[in-house]
Formats: sequence, C-alpha cells, structure tokens
Amino acid sequence: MTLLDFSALREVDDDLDPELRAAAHLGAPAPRLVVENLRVSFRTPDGERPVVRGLSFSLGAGECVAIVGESGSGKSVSARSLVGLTGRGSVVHVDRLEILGADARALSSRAWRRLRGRHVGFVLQDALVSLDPLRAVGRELDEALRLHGRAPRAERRRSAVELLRRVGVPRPEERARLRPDELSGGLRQRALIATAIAHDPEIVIADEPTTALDATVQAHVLAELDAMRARGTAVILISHDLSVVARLADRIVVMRGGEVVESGPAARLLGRPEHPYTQRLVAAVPGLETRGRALSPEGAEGPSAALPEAAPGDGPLDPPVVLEARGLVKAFASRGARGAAPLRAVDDVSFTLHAGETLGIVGESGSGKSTTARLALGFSEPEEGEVIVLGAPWSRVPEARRRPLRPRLAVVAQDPLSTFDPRWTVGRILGDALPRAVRRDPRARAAAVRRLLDDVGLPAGDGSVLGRFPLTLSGGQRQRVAIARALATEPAIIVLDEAVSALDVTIQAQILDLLLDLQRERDLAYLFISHDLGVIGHVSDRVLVMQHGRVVEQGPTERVLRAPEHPYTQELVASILPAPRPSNPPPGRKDPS
Amino acid sequence: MTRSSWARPAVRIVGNAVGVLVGAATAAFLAQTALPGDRATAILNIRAGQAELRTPEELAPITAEFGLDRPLWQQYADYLLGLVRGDLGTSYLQFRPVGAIIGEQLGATVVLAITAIAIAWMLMVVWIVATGGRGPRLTALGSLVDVTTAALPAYWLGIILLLVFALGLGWFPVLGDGTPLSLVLPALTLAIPLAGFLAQATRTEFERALEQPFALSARMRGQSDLGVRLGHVLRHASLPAISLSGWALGATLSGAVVVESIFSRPGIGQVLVSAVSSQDLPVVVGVVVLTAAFYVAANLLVDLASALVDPRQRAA
Amino acid sequence: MTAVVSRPGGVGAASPVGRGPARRRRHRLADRPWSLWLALSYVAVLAVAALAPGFLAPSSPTAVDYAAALLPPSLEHPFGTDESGRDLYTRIVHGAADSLSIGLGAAALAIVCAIALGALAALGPRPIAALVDRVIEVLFAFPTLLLALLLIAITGPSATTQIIAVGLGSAPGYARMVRGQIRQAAGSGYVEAAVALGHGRARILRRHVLPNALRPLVAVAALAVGQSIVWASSLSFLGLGVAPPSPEWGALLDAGRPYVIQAGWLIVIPGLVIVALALAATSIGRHLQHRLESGARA
Amino acid sequence: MLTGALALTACAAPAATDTEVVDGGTIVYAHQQEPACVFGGWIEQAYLSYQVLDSLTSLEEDGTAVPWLAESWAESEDGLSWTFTLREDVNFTDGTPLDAQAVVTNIRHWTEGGGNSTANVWLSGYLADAIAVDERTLQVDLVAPYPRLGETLSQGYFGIQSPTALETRTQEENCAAPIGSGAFTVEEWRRGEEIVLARNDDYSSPPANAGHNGPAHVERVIWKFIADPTTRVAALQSGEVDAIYDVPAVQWASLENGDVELLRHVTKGRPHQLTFDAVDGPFTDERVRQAFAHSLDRETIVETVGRGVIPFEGNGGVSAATPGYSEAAAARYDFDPDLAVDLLEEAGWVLPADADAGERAVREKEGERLEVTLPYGAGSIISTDGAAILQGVKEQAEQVGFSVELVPVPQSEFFSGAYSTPEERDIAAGYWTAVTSGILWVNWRPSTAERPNYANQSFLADEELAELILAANSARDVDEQNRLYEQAQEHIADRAYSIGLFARLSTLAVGPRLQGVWQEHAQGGPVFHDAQLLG
Repeated sequence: MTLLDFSALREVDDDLDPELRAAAHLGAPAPRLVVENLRVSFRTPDGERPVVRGLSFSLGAGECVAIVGESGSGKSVSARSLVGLTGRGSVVHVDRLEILGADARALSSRAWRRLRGRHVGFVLQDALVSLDPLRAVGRELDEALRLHGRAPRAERRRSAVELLRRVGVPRPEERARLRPDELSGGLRQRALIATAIAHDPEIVIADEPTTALDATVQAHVLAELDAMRARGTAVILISHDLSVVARLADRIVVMRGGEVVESGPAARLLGRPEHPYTQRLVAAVPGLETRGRALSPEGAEGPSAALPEAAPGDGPLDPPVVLEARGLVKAFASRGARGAAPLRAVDDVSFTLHAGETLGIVGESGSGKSTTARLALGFSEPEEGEVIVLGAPWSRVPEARRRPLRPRLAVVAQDPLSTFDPRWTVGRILGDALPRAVRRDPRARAAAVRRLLDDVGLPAGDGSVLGRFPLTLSGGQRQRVAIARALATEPAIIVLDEAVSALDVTIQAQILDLLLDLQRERDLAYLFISHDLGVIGHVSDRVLVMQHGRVVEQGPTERVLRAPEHPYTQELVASILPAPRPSNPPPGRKDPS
Repeated sequence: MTRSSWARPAVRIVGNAVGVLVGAATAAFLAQTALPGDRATAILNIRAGQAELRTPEELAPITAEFGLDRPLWQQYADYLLGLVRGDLGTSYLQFRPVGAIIGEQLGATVVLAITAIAIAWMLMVVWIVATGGRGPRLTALGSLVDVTTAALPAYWLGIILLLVFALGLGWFPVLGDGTPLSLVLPALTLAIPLAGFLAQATRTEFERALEQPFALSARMRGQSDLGVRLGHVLRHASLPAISLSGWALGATLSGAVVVESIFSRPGIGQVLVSAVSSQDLPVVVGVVVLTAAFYVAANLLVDLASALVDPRQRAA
Repeated sequence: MTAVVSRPGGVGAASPVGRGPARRRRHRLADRPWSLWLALSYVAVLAVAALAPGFLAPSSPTAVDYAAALLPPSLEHPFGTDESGRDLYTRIVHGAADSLSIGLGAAALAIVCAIALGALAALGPRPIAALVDRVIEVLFAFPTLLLALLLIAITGPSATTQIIAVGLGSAPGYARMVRGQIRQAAGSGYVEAAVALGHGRARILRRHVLPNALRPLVAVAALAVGQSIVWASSLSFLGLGVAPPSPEWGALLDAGRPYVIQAGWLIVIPGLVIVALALAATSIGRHLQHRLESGARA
Repeated sequence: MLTGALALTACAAPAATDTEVVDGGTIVYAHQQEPACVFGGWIEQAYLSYQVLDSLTSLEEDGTAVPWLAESWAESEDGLSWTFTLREDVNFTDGTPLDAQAVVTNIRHWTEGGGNSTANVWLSGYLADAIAVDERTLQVDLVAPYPRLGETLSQGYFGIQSPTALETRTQEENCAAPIGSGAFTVEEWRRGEEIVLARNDDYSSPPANAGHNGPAHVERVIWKFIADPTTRVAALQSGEVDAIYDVPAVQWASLENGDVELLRHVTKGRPHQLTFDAVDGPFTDERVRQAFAHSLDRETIVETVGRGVIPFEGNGGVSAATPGYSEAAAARYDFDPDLAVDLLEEAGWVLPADADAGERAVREKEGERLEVTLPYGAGSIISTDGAAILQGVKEQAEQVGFSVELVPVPQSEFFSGAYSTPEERDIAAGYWTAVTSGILWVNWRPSTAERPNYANQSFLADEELAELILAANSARDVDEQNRLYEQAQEHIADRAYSIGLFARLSTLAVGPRLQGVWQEHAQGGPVFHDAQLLG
C-alpha cells in the first residue's frame, strides 16, 4: 500500500534521472507521465483477449499527445489504464508507469482515488451521458470539488461558478442550476471539462472530447483544451478524428487493433504518413478538396478511379426534377415548460432535386434537416407547403396513393440496425424489399438478392452475409445492407439521413465511394443530410445550409463553401478544422516504401 | 416551472382518476348484482344462522327495508349519487353506513401496506447496493435471491413466519393487537416478496447505470465505488421500481386479504372477505371503490416521486 | 432530430470496461444453463405427475387410513400423512393435474385477453382504442386478488371459476404490456423502412408488428403460469377454490392449516412444491426472454 | 357426559397456581365466528347475548329449568296457560324497570317483529298469546300443551331486552349493543376484531345456578373474534388471551397436559348428522338410505378425526345429552359393507358390467349412476374437523358403489338459499342445538306445499312421525314424553331418514390466569359472571 503525496512530488520534478529523459523521446522539461510497453487484456469465458499490445509514450508539461485510432483500436482502454479504471476482468501489464514521477504500478485503490481528479483529470465524450443526467451541473461540480479538499459549501458553490466561467460558460450562476439536458451541447461539454479540471490536475486526458459536438461548438471546446495546454497542463487526446488531432497534438500515436502502428511528431506524421494504415486514415478524411476522388484504396479501383475528373452532376444539361419541396413548414408542440410558442422545426423550406445529382443539406443539431428529410419521405405531413415526387403530389395524400411511388424513393438512415427487423436474416430482409414479382419467384429472388449484395460490395458467395442477422454485422456491413435494400426497388431518389455519421473514418470513406459509384452507374438522385461539412463538401453538387429550421443559404457546393455569404454559413465554414492533407500523392495509389 | 405546464397534466390526471373511480364503481356494482341467490333470503338466513328457503311473508319486510324490489338502474343511480355525496350506502348486516365500517378498518390496512412497502424498499436497496454489479458470483447469488423471494406466496410465507417467529420462538405476538411489534411479521410477509420483485426490476437497471459514462466519469473524478453507487447509480436504478410501487400498493392490498386472515389482524382484507362471503353488497362495492381510489392516489404519488427523482419528467 | 453520434469506441455500452449486457446475463445464476435444466426437469416431473399420476404414486389420493393419521415424513410416507391418514406425497402427485391445469388455463386466458385488449388499444380505430385503453386502466386499478374475489363471489368457488377469476384478474397487467409492445413495434425503424418500401399496412402488421410485439409474450407466458398457480392457490387457501378432499395444492395448504403446529409438513411441503414451480417458471421464462433478446446473436 | 362435572370443578377448584385472586381486571376471550348482531337466532349470537341479556329461565346441568328473571312459574291444569312470576326490582341497564309488559314486548318482538326467527320457530304453532297480568305476572297462553316451555326459554334466543330500547332506539343500535339486564353491557364493537363487554355494576339478577350473586368479578371482557383455531390456541399458550372457544380436536391432547383448563359441553338437540332427501333422487328408496348408513364406519371416522375428543353420535334425531334420547336409534346401523352391497343390489343398483375388479366402480340402475350430492356449509356450520369427517364418509360410501360429491358451500351461497331444494341435494349435513327433544318438531314438522318447513331437510311429510312428536311435545309426564320422543327417533332411524355422525361440542380452554369460567347448560356458551383473574 503506497499512499503517495503527489503534491510533494511536484518539486522533485526538476531533477529527473537521465533514464526517464531517455524514455521521453523529446527533451521535455519533466515528463509528467511515462508509459512503457502497456499491455491490456480482458478475461473472457474463452480465454484472455488482448486489447492493447505495447503502448509507450511520455508526456511533459504543456504537451499534448494524441492517440488516434478507430473503434477497437484500444485507444480508450489505454487511456483508462492510465487512471487504473480498465474495469473488471481486465489484466494490465506495464513495464513502466510513472505519473508525476511516482511509480503508479503499486498504487492502492485508495491512492488511485486520490490521484484521479486531483492530479489526473479525465474528460469523456458526450456530456449528455457523461454528466449525471439527473443532476444539475452545479452539483456535479460540487461533487468534484468535495472529493479532494474540504472547502465549505458556500466556497465550493463559488468555485463551481468560477470553474464554469473559466471554461467559457456564459452566465455561470444560472447555468450551474441546470441539468445537462437543459444545456446546449457545447455548454454541457464545457461543464464536463470543468468537472475534470476542478483541482487543476497536472494531466488531463480527453477521450473523444468533441465527438458528439457540432462543428462550431467543437472548435470552441478544442480551443479550451488548447488554452489549458498553454497553461502548462499535459494533455492526452484520444480521438478517431485526424482533423481534431491535427489541431492540438504535438505528438501522435496511431493505434489499430491494440497495436501502435506509427507514432511521431504531429506535423511529420500527418504530412508524410509512413505506415499504409496511417496513409489510409489521412486519405479517408473527406472534404471539398477530395471531391471526385476516391477516399479509400478499395474505392480507388472502382469507376471513380477510372474517371477521376468525372465530378458528379456532369450529366445531361437539364436533368428532370425528381423531388421538389415548396415552402415546407413543420411545427412541433413546445417541449415542456420552456419554449412557449410551438417550435418551427422546419420553416419555409424549398428546394428541388434533379435526377443524378446530390443535394446536401447541412446544419447543426436541431437545425431541422432531419425533419426536412422525413417530410420528403412522407413520414410526416407538413403544415404548409408540399412535396412533389416525380411530378406526383406527395404531401397530404393518403398513404395508399403514395404507395405506388414509394419504390422510387428510398431511404438510408444513420442507424441501419434499427431499420432491420431483428428476427430477419440479411437474405430475408433484402428479399422482402424486392418488387412483388421478383419476391414471389424463389429463383429470381435469390438471384436478385445476390446481385444486390454484389452491388454493395458484400460477398455473395461463400462467407456470405445472407444467413446472418444484422446484429452480427459490422457497422460498415450494416450500412451496405441498408444501401442494398434501398437499391432493391430500383429507386430514382435515395434520402441519406446522416448515413455515414456513425461510421469509422475509413469505413465512411468506403461507403462514400460506394455511394458515389452507385450514383454514377444508375443516375441516382441523393438527398444527402449530414452535420459534417467535410462529407457534404465531398459528395454534394449543391448544398443547402439550414439553421433553426430555415434555409439560410443554398447554391453550388464550391461556391457556398468557398465563398459563403450568410454569416452563419461563414461561421460554419470557419469552424471546419483544416483536414490534414498529405504533401505526397494520396495513399492507396502506390505502396509506401 | 410555469403554472400551465403543471395545469395540463393535473387536469389529465384528475380526469383519469375520475374515470377509473366511476368505472370501478360501475364494475363493482354490476358484479354484485350478478350474485347468485336471493339477497333478502341471504340476509334473513345470516341473521338466523340457518340455511333454508324462506316464505315470501318472511322476506317482505327485508325486501322493503333495502329497496331490493326497485329496478336495477334505480339502485345504481341512487348508488352513484350517494357516492358523489361520499355516501357508500348501508350494510345489509350491520345496519351501519359502509363508510363507517370501512373507515374503522382502513387505518390498520393502510399502516400495514405502507410499512410493507417501506420495508420492501429498505431491504431491496440494501440488497441491490450490496450485490449489484459485483461480478458473476455475487450477481448470481443476488438474482437468485431476488427471484426466489419474489416467488414466495404471501399465505405460505405468512404461515411459516408465524410458525417460526410467533409460535416457535415467541418473539412476536400471535394476534394483531395494535402494537408495532405485532405489525412486524405481517409487514414482512408482504415486504419480502415485494422486495424481491422490486429488486428484479432494479438490478438490471442498476447494472446498466453502473456502466453508464456518468458513473465512469464520477470514478474518474476520484469518487469511491460506494459513492458512485449511492450518489449516482441508485437514483437512476430506482426509477423503474418507483413506477412499480403504485402497482405494488395494489399488490399489498391483495396480500392484506390473505395476511390479515393469517395474522388475524383487523383491516380491509378481513372486511372484504367476510363481506364477500356474506354478500354484503354495499360493503364489497365500497371496498372495491376504495381500492380503486387507493390505486389512483398511489399513482399520483408515484408520478410525484418519479418527477422528484427524475426532473427530466417534469419537462416532458 | 439530432446528428449527434455516439461513436463506437467511445465510452459507452460497447466499451470493454465492464461486461456487455449480453454477457452479463449469462452470469445470472437463475439464468445459468444448469438452473434451466433443473427447472425443466422439475416441470417435466410435474407434467408426468399431471398426466400419469398413477405412474409416480399408484395408490388413491383420497384413500383414508385412520391408523396412520398425521404421521411425519418417513420412508413409507415420504411427505407424511394428513388427519385422515392420507399419504401427502400421493396427494401432491395427484394434485398436479388440477393445479397445473388451473395455472395453465388461467395463464392462457390471461394472455389471450391481454392480446385482444392490448391489440385493440394499440391498433383499433380511435374511439374503440380510447375506450379499451380506459377499460384496461380501470381493470388494472383492481388488485388481481380483489378482482378474482369479486368473480368468485358471483359464481361461487370451483376450478372453472378459479381459472376465470385468476385469468381475468391478471389479464389487465399483461394487456398493458402487449399494448406497449405493439405501440413500440409500430413506431419502430423497421416498420418505417417497410413503409418506405411501399408495403401495405396489413402486410406490415402481419410480418413485422405482431410478430415482434408478441414475441416477448412467450417468456411472459411462462412467468404467467407460475404467477397464476400462486394466485390460484391463494384462492384455494382462502377456501374459495377447488374444494377438499381434492388434492389441489392450494386446497392442501388450506386443509393443512388447522394442523400446522402438530403437522407442519402439511403446510411446508405443498408450499415448497408451489414455490419451486413458480421459481421454475420464472427461470424458464427468463431464459426464453434472453434467448429472444439475444437470439439474433446466436 | 362430563359436561357439568367439568364446569363445577371449574367453579370450585382454584387453578394450579396458588396466586391471589384479584378483583376486577379484564378477561381477553377469543371466540371463533363474528355474528352480524349481538342478539339473534344464531347460536353464535346466543353465546354473546347471554352475557348481556338475562332470560326468564336458566337451564340446570340436569336439564331442568331454574329461576332467572322468572322467580317461579306454573302450568295450568290443561297445560294451555303458563304464569311466570317475575323477579322484583330488576332494571335494564338503561334504567327501564323489568315488568311483565316488557317481556310481552319482547315476545312480540321475536314472533311478529322478526326480531328472532329461531325463537319464532320454537314458539310458532304453540304460542297463542302473552299477557301482562300485572307488574310481575306474565301469562303465556298456548294452543297445545308444551310442558318443556320453561327449559326451552332458557336458550339465548329468548334473552329479554329493554322495551324502551326496542321501541326508541334504531335497529343499528339494538343490533350492535342491545340493552338488557345482564351481567355485562356492550361497551364497544370493533368490527372484525373484538367486542368490549363492560361490567354492569348494578347487576342484581344472576340465574339461580350462578356461582355468586351481585355484579361480575371482572370489570371487562374483551370478546375477540379469531377465526383460525391454530391462532386461537397459540394465543392462549402465549398468554395473549385468557380463554378460547372451540379447541380443535388435534390440539386437545397437547393442551390437556398443560396448565390449561379444558371445558367441554356436548350440546343438546340435533347432533351433526346426515339427512337424506327422501322425496327426490336415489334416497327415495329406503334400502339405499340404509345401504349408505351401513357402508359407513362412522365411529372409527369420528374417533380418529375427533382424536377421542369429539363424541361419536349414531342418532340422527337428537344427541345423547338430550332428554328423551334413544340408544336404540343410535345403534341402529353398524358398519356392514356387505349388507350395504346386498341392499343396493336388492334396490336394483348394480355394478356396471365393464367394471374391472379393484377399480372403484359406481353402481348403476337403468343407465343412471348412483351419484349423490352432499353440500355443506364449509367454515360456518361444518368445522374443519367436520369436513374431515365428511371426507371419510365420502371415501367409505364410495367403497360400496356410491359416488359422493362433497360441495363445500361458502356461507354466502348457503345462506342465500343454494342447495336448499330436493333437486339440488341428496344429503344434508348440519346440526341444530336445543335443550329438549322438542327440536324434533322443528326439524320434522311435515313440509307441505301450503305450509312448507324448510328446516325439514328430508322434505318429508311423514304424518305418523309428526303425530308421535306432537304427542311427545305435549305429554305432561316426563317418562311418557321421553318414551314418545324415543319412538320418534327410532321411527326416523328405521327408515334411515337421517343418521347421526357426531355430537356437536362447544369447548373452552381456559388459561392459568383465569378461574371460575363455566359453560351455561343450554348451549355451552362461556359464563364470565363468576370468572376471576389470578394476580
């Protein structure tokens, strides 16, 4: 039981033994954290399952190390093992783990507790669930303050408000009395950060701190972390998002399946990624610049590679209008006590969608873009205005009249899983989606299903997913199945509502490539809804920017994103983090030597 | 919180309450009018302690006394009117207002029910916090106990408790004299299965909440395990159990029927059983309506409680 | 209507810290395979007892043997004897038929009513749905036993009454559940997807809503049987069920009551039989539930 | 019969403990069933009203009537007119003085006011008129002689209430707390729980056979209602109550060898018996009734289930404790299955051809199965012991080819007239306490269309039997009367209209704290007037 007094250790930081310096690649003044060969595995009924295989890095004051990886890369577990919270059934081996110069391998659970929050702050993603949803953020802060230190109530209340102010929460006094769900995404994330830095910890670990946030908010939060780093806090940033990392990190560790594939100074790693996986990651980030280019090596072999310049939309001169929205208005009864008047989720939205083009609708949460999508799909009826699909009235008509046209208008949702009947196998799901005639004839049906799988790049032969349940598929596979189902009825229009938002960046790249290829092959019209300007910039021919249910700006993507006119659009564009662009030709084309 | 936001639900709730009550009254009334045999005969026989047919001459006065000869709808209308005036009618056998009869017994049952629910909650909370999400073995043990206790029928548990602790060890009195001590066994009889039942609902939620990010970030703030369990997780986990408690009150009333007969306690249960077995229509209907009222009241409380525990519900 | 996304790999259900729900369930003792086998074999034994009591206990359940009154459990009388020297073991075996059929009958009745009411409330045309909604709520306001008592007061005690009373008594609760399930399924993503494919209402109802909504009922049914038997025996215990000398378990308890001090086994053993059955039902029900929930994983 | 014997020793012998007798105090007494009113025609009510109301006469252990409110009485030569001389300066607890007119009011209340149907059954057919000759002289005129009137009036159903109360107070008040001149008054009735009886401090009119004069020793009696016998016994053992009513047979032994005093009273009148429906169904055939009787080993059943406490009673007419009891009638049917079989065969009820040996078969006649229905008032008229005995009856009768359906009928249904017609039942079970064999008239008065007698469970109109009983009722000479009553019982037995099962007991168990409790001899109810608590 080593109960360490870390405050005492701060002084001795200066004279560090050379070994430790060696361990820290850079001559950082005094490594606050040294990790060598961290290995984590989980005991499962079927043996130990390693999730981290040898992670090493060191971190000095005012430094930021980023650990980048996709789901299952082990980055989060690594982060948690640094505060001894890998959870039940986990086995952690580490050759060396020094926190503030003290050997943390032999820490008692009690000592860990004194360490957490006081010397190491931890910020999780999505404050909506990472802060106790039933508590006012003030109380949450109060808990943080109470845990280490015996300040009286009143003082704690003061410092709570002070903390909120520090992380840039306006009107902190009243905000402290609100619950996470009563705060905007940005504010609540800041509140979460505030709880983590209540005791000015020397080290802050941020695990996907901005993932759930809108672009504009994301920028603010990152700025906050940056400020902390500037104040001398050592920051460990866990993220899947290279653009986020590029903004903050001094050094980057890229992980994949528990292995460290590449690590080094941020500029170098992003500029000249060496490992093919890193190259893929870098190349996979969509944006205006990547238009018409494949994002994934797989996609590179597809038609898009064949005609790289063929920007979508360069079809016939005046392609027919397939979908039109005229002055749509949709209001919802005001939620709860606040918001007296009915909230206008969609307010006078009009647009046209031409065959073979992609219309991107971009906006932040609550901007009404998804409501617009539902109106277009005829899932809900507009109070005013109307939707016209392929020239036929679509709004305020009995479902029976829409039905004949339904097959021509398909949808792919953000979370495909919920759109699959859990009892059905992929084969049945797809078969069921086929036109009646095909559906009825077993042979034709089987063939058609195979073709669909093939179209979306899923194995139709052996290793086929036909017999599997959606639940057992990976996110990418699920989304492919969803797309296949959308294609089953040979639609003219596909509404994609945040269709790629839930995917890892490399998977997202593949799906985006797939979508664009399909569009070219079949002259599909996409109504593409996303909160991610990068994605929108990559896919859409024209974009429609929404805020508070209104269309603030619309026009050709290039124009809108390069020369935004409306102030909101400008803010939005400004908030885009510059995606890291490799100086050498995009990966996938040639082997990295 | 503006008034309007409270007013709307309030109106709705009261509306439901009235609906339930009237429905209950009607159902009960119709049920009772469907009873077999001639009520006048029954009354006469019960007074005489003999079971035999009666001549019209014998029956005439009784029929007149209780207006049993009037058409049904009239009896029903009078009944509902009386209900509005808070008059539940008069017992056939005791010649007394039903309100009074129930009134004297209500206290005992309410005390029993409330105590039972309180004890059930205490047992459940301690048990869950102690065993919830503590790894395979404890969880296994925990849920086994949940399931087992939840499966114990009140009548059996009651007799066993009586046998062991009152008759055997003599720790508790055999009779339901008003003393707190005499309340323990009956309350436990109702509480133990209830606790198991609530625990089943809570455990799942508790283990889910334990794995929620907010619990993790509390730990990352340096909060202790117990602190997380009591301070954060329990509150979340208790929500389903709270909404079950409204139903639970009904269950304890059901249980009271049995428990009161085992521990020979006075109370609504006894009144009901004897009234049903002696076809004392007004009393039975009275009890039924009362139970419905109980249910309504309980649910108001439940709504209130869960709104307290989960402030988000106030907004919605 | 939010684009907020919880990334896989972020902190959340999918995190390796702590065990995922699917795996946690397996750790519940009441849900371990062996407990299932225990439950199933117990139920199997009872089934045999119900269908061929003579196979397990050849002699007559009502055969009195005044020489052997109130004997404690012994080799000759494994469960002891009652005041008329009837062998308790034999009586319990022969009581299985009554008890189980009452339990099953009541459960079946309850579920059927529940489905009818629930479906009406969830899918019926507005006025009817609203009405049924109310009815369910009103009925739910009565505690099961009270409702049962009322019905028995009307028709007098008998096995049939018991089935009807318990069945109708417990129906409202299940009806609420069915209603919820159906509403949930009707509002689900896959139904929306089917609509988007242009499938007809009837087809969607038939192929998606009902199957998905009613699936959990399989598990509930198992639980319901256990509950029903407990309720039914409560009624017999109050002397409002099957009459002695019928060896129905609740009746056994009732008959044993006066002798509880001298012959505790007359109460303890039938009680245990019932509790064990309720447990078995719960265990089986839970297994079904988990199989359904995680069925797709298998 | 150790009825009174026990009672007397109870008065005399101080309980095992040599602790001092305290004056006052509260007796907690646990009774079984709770009636709707204190006064009424049900024995449970008689027990209660006995504490609160005085009757004109009280029954002595030997079955003769002794003075109570009536100081003396005389029967006219022709036996058609009775004169009762009432006791002096007795006041009801509401201050109303007791006078002849008060008694007249009560008699009218029972017979015409529907105040007590049982009292009415006894008097109807005999009572011509009741006149208050003067303050203290009451004259009762009869239609036919009824020498046992004095004894009959000793039953609790004939308790005298204050006329003022009857006339001025509401029905509810008179139901919950009738005003009498008794040793106690009803202080409070907590329904479903208990009745609190308070001592009547001015009590001056105990019966001649009371242990002492003047007010009761104890201040209060808390008369609890505890339906479950086990709980009652347990409560007595744990000292929570001082005395309990109706000790279940199975508990008797265990209590006997404790310091608990056990009192047992075999009630007179009709015992627990089975009466066959002689006008409809298989039992219209005398041989079938006799076969049923012979098929039963009633004595063994009763002895086992009754554990030697419940006395077997073979006589279906009256119990052994009743004057004019016929041994012959009791011994008429022994256990003789073979004879039973012969009788059934003779009556044409044969085993179905396909009946394989060993298997229990039901006899048939002209394609009709020998199925009989036996409804009984479970938990009310028939105790748990009684139910067990009936199950034994079923079991044995089925050995010879009957199929007996036992139908436990809850009070509600029973009292609401279910199973009360010849079509609905084949056998009736039950008892009816009385103090004389006069009960026979109540139970066997011919039931005719114009004048139905639903208390006659055989639905018979056996005029021969009726004449016997009427003659007996009016016979002036006791031996003559008893002889006639015995003939009547034998008449019943020979034709197997009704067969006895066991005598109805009223038992008391008294804890060590209490002494001096005795059972009044009319119906065996507890008497607390002489009871004393030991400090």
